[in-house]
Amino acid sequence: MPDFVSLPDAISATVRDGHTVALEGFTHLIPFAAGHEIIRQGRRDLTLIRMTPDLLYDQMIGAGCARRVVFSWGGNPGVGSLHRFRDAVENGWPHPIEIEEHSHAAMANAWAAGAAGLPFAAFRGYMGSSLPAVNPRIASVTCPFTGEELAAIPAHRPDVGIIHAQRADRDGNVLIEGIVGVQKEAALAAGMAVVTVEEVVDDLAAPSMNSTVLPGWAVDKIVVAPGGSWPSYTHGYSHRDNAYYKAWDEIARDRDRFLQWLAENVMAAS
Amino acid sequence: MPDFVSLPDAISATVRDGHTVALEGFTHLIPFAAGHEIIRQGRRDLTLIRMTPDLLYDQMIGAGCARRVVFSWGGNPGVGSLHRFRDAVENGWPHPIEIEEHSHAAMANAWAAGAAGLPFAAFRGYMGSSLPAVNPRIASVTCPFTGEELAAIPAHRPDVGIIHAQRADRDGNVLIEGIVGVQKEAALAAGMAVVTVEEVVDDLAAPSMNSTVLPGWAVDKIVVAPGGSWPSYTHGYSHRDNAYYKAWDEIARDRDRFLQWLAENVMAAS
Amino acid sequence: MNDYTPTEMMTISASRALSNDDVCFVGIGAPSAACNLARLTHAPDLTLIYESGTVGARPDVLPLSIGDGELAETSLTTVAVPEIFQYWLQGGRITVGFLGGAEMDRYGNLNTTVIGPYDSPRVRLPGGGGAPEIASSCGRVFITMRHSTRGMVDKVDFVTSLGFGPTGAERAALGITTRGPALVITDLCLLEPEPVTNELIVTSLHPGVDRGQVADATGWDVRFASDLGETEPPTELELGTLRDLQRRTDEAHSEVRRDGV
Amino acid sequence: MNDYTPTEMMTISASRALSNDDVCFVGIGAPSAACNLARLTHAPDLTLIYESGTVGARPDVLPLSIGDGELAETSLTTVAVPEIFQYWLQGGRITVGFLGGAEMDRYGNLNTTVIGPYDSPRVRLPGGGGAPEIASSCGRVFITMRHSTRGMVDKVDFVTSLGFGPTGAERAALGITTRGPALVITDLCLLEPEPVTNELIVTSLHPGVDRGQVADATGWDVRFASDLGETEPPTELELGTLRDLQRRTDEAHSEVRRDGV
Repeated sequence: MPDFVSLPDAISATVRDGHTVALEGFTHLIPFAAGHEIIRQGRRDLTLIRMTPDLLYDQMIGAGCARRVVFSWGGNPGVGSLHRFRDAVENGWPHPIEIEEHSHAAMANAWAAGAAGLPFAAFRGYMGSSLPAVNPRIASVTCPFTGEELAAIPAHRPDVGIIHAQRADRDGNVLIEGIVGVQKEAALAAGMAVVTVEEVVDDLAAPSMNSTVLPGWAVDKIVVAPGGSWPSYTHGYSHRDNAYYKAWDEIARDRDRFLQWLAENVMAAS
Repeated sequence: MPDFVSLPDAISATVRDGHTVALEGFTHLIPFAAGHEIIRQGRRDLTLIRMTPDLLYDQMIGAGCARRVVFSWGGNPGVGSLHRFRDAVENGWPHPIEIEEHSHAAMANAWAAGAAGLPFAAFRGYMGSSLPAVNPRIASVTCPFTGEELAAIPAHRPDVGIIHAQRADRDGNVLIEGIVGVQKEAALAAGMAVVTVEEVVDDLAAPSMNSTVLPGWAVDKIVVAPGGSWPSYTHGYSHRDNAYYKAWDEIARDRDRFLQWLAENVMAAS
Repeated sequence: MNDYTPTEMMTISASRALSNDDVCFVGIGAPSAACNLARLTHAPDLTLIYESGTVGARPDVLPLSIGDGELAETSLTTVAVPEIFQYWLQGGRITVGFLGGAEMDRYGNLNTTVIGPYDSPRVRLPGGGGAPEIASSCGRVFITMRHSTRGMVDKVDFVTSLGFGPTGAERAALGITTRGPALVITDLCLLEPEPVTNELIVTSLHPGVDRGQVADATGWDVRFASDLGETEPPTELELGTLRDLQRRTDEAHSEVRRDGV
Repeated sequence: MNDYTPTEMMTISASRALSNDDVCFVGIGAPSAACNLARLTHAPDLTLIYESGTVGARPDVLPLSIGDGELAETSLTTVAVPEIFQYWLQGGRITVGFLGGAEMDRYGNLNTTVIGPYDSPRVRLPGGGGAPEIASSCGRVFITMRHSTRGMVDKVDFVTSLGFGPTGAERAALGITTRGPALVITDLCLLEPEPVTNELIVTSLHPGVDRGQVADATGWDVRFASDLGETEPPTELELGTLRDLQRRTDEAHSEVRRDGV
């Protein structure tokens, strides 16, 4: 059974400088509150894994948490660039970062392989793309039956996997609904799984026998963090704050404006 | 959109002598009615894939449909042997059959690989087992990153995949609930997918956004066959007929008694 | 009816290329508008799959991201992201994939990764996302791009997703059996691959556009089909439906909704 | 209390080996009874996973098959079978796997495949099912078997699932880091691997059983631990709970239920 703890306690007990950390959530259920807590605790030199870095990693990169980013699509969905991410890659501000760049298919397969305890994932991908030439962690394997050459990438096995979900019951079982993304995989592939939830309930009230449920014994920390996915959303609890996503473009374009935003909205919050 | 047809028409349009055919269903949702129709139509030389051959393949093997059986556990669950299967393997009655024997993990991975359009599946398995020595379709691949050697088997890609499900809507979308087994994989891995259902409804009434639904455009034939999984069961519609499973042991032990059962219960039925 | 924008013409042209039986892997922006316009006009049964896992989405407004709640709510089912890429895209079940890019060359190779050298880029673009495998696994690829010399270039700085390859021959040489870029839809014209060479040539000019405009906006010496056609202008139904969709979308996205926060 | 059968003693001994924190991969028959007995007595939070995909099953009666509806209805969730083998078993999340077999040797290697040569077997057994990977992926393996020279053999005809290997050293040589057969529970006694050699030796005799009985029923020259113990007889709670469970099970399975057929 997981520990039910506060957000500061969950992060301080699990995330260390130099760790590989994944805060997943595919547009839906992005654990913003947990990411902001990592910023507040001043973590450094993190390897950050996420398919779509999104605003959350833009903020964490801008705040100086990241040494390396493993990703497949680094934009502000429907809006444009991630300016802090670009500033780090293009200009090394606030410090240079390494990137390990994949495709979505590769990342999704790496998550599934990580959850499955495999060292690598094989898939039909990257054909004719320049990405294998710039990413040494893209290799190949040959099918022993057909001779077909397939792409291979290492499984994701972060030290800590952090996700947001609808709710947990008192045994720490977690329900994930709607766009489930790679959340289950990120939790299972990680050494420690931290889940922030909208609420803790007596009865999980899963709508189906086949609902996506993480058993409590597969989770390390549960944090009650209502609205913890904002400005992303939690299906059944909140809507995506599209205006925030659009407004972010202006805030993130300018270093000073970003730093002011960070001070007022992350560091001064709790 | 799939064709809505009768069971005889669905089978005669898809299953040919010499085909590789999978009738899947993990204890739950075993498509007995469809298998009996294959027996009635007198199909021969089939390669039959199923994780757990169960009574259905015992009946099809005894009736002479099978040339080869690909499987991982050939027993009568909770009861004992599959006597027709054993008689074919041990004594070549009604004719000798080939077997290709795997573990459950291998079969499940081969189904997932087939659904994913991959030529093979890699997994950590068969360690120290004698099975690779007797099955040439068990090979190995080496992880390009860690050097670990993993087991590899060919993906399942049957000509025809047949499953039973709760219901379809009028567009041919199919709902599968409860123990979903490898049904979705078997349908997606197959060249042609045939689904027998308890009923066709106006509204699929899936209990969750994330319910297991096969889109109509991924299905070739839909057959209304209420009770089509009996003596297996259909969650929400029928219960497993455990007494039938127990009674089968006596029927299948004796060739004459089996032939009489076949004549009366399969050939004379429709 | 001539009161429409080049972008509207582009979206409407793209929508026309989709048929009722297509299963379409949809990106954000122009492709999403085109796919939903097709669904709301001539292809009501068109299946839309978003890489977020939503299968058979029928959104009433266009999503801002590929993972908006609207998509899950209106879908036949929503599956995990590994499944979308394994069973549905790699499984070969998608007939049309829509792509775009910051740069495209005459063989439909697309760059969405970097402008300049990879290790010290002048512009760091978002990256590949689903594109590298959409490019090889979908039956056909449709590309939508604004027509400019900045985007339509002689040589892409980086091949994020393969078209026909740097010389037009590499796709076949890699053993890829899907067709690749079958149609490029810009705000000026349509381009299609020339048989044998696979070079994209202009096959239809949008109304009011002339060859010179297209040539000026293309970074290579673009060629025109011998039977060059003119794109049908938008019908009243197409334009009305698209504008209704955009209006509903703008209204929905301008609301600040923080329920439960 | 001495009115109990050897099978009851075996099931109860197996149940005692499970703790509240275990996550147990359950087969049918004796393991299922033992696991559910543990859950109903000293280990209420014991997690049962059946290979049919049911995670956290809490059946009121014992299933006849590993895919009975009772399991899905009482489970925390039911996942697809590929996921059970990929994420849960291979993912290393199972602490205890229960196995049995037609034959077992002194190193816990199990045969559930064939008696006689593979290509022309005297007896064709059901085969491996989940066992080959349960044997290597679970933290520990518990084996339940009826004690007889037919089953406890000097050499198995076929290694379906690995114990410690033919000489006791092969498990480690293969680089397998899970413990393997940690306990064998028969109707006569308990056996555990001897340190270093990994040979299964008798560590506890069930009440009323003597060394001679065990030696006579074992197909190899079985050895006994220097600190050989005696198994605690069943408590009233254990025996009562097990018999209630069996009675409910027998009643449920004797009903012919054909609703909806």
